Amino acid sequence: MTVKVQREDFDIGAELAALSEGDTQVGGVASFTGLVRDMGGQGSSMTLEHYPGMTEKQLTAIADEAMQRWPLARCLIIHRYGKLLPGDRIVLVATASAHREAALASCAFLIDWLKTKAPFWKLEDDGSTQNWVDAKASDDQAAERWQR
Amino acid sequence: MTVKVQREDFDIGAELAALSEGDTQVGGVASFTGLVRDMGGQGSSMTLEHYPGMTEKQLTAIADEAMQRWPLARCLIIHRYGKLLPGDRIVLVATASAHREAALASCAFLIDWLKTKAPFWKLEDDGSTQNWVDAKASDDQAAERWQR
Amino acid sequence: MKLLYFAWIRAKIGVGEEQITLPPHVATVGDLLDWLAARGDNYAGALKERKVVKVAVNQEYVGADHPVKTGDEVALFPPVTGG
Amino acid sequence: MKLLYFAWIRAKIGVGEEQITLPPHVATVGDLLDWLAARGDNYAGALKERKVVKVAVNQEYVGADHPVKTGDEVALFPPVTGG
Repeated sequence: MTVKVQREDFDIGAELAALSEGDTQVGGVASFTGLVRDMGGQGSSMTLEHYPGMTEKQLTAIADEAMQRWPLARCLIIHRYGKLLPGDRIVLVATASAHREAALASCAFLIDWLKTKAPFWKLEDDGSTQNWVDAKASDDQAAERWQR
Repeated sequence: MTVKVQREDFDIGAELAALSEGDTQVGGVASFTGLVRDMGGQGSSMTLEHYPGMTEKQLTAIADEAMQRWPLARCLIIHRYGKLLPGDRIVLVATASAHREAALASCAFLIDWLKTKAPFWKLEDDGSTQNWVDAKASDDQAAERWQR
Repeated sequence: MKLLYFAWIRAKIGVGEEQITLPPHVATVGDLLDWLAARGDNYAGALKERKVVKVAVNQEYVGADHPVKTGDEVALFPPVTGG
Repeated sequence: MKLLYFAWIRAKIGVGEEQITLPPHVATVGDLLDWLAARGDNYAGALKERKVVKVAVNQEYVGADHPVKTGDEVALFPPVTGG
């Protein structure tokens, strides 16, 4: 289980390869990469603020939960903070399992829970005005389906 | 939409980067990579046979179906054939969309449909005996949930 | 007509591909399987469990009632196990 | 007690972090929010919509009834929007 909170970009190919490296019982690796969408204006950007310390704790708790719910060999969350530009990677979640169902379901779980539990906040800048992104009701609903 | 049937390995990092390259409306990329699991014996391997021509047609039809069912920016299927060793990559499916739900659901759909519709057959060799892998009832069930 | 066999159906029949002259009474996929099964023990063995034999005509999945004609490419194979 | 503010709550209050001496009558998170809101227009504005203010005590999410004490790290922030 690996959790990284960092300003720098990451290498998806290397990260996904590491997730099955040396474990030939892994039959499938699922991943989700979140990217900054263009807000429309010239010179638009997104700045991610976070709560150092609590962020790592929450992401670790979310990854722990996934490891308990599904038979996973490994589990990875990388989340960036700081100023990002359209097309930049924000987050990578990935899971490795003997079975594809476990890998796919836990990957969806990780991103859904992360969106409602990890202390990150997005400040959008469309090139002229800045705007704190509102939490989405659809994200709460997506996370709710994992409640039990 | 890209479909590749090839003997060679592929570069996941480069393939996933290409899926959102130049399209800043993409907010998420989901992927699933299938790997050869160890069959237990010394020198075990898996050989994938396929039906050249029909394979490409079926994979293209499956990718088309995904593009019609979900609002996807791009969609990728790479499937290898020939002799593979434990830990080797077999298949990569990946989808890019403005929204994570569409990317995640369509990625699961692609691998489920591919498993029941694409003309590939696996011959397992545990180092001493060869065995054609049986189709799984669980794969048929997984594919059935996408029927409509 | 071009016939293609894959996986253990190929292994049991002993060849991967052959050209046949379609007999006049063979009009459907079902007729073709019956005719093939009578060609020898290797064919009979490969096609014994008829419900696990999948058929593609010109690279499209079809059922037993599907017509076959000279010039078609017909493939016989077990349930697929890719992915 | 160490107080931390994030996102638009930080922007409205005007600082990201401050040390306070906990008044004796402030026993819970709810008490703390009431006391903070009375400290000035910037605090009142930031904490106006009480139901969107999330609170973590020592980096764990808590509700309004949760106790607070000297030495705690208390963070106030809007609903999270990562991922």
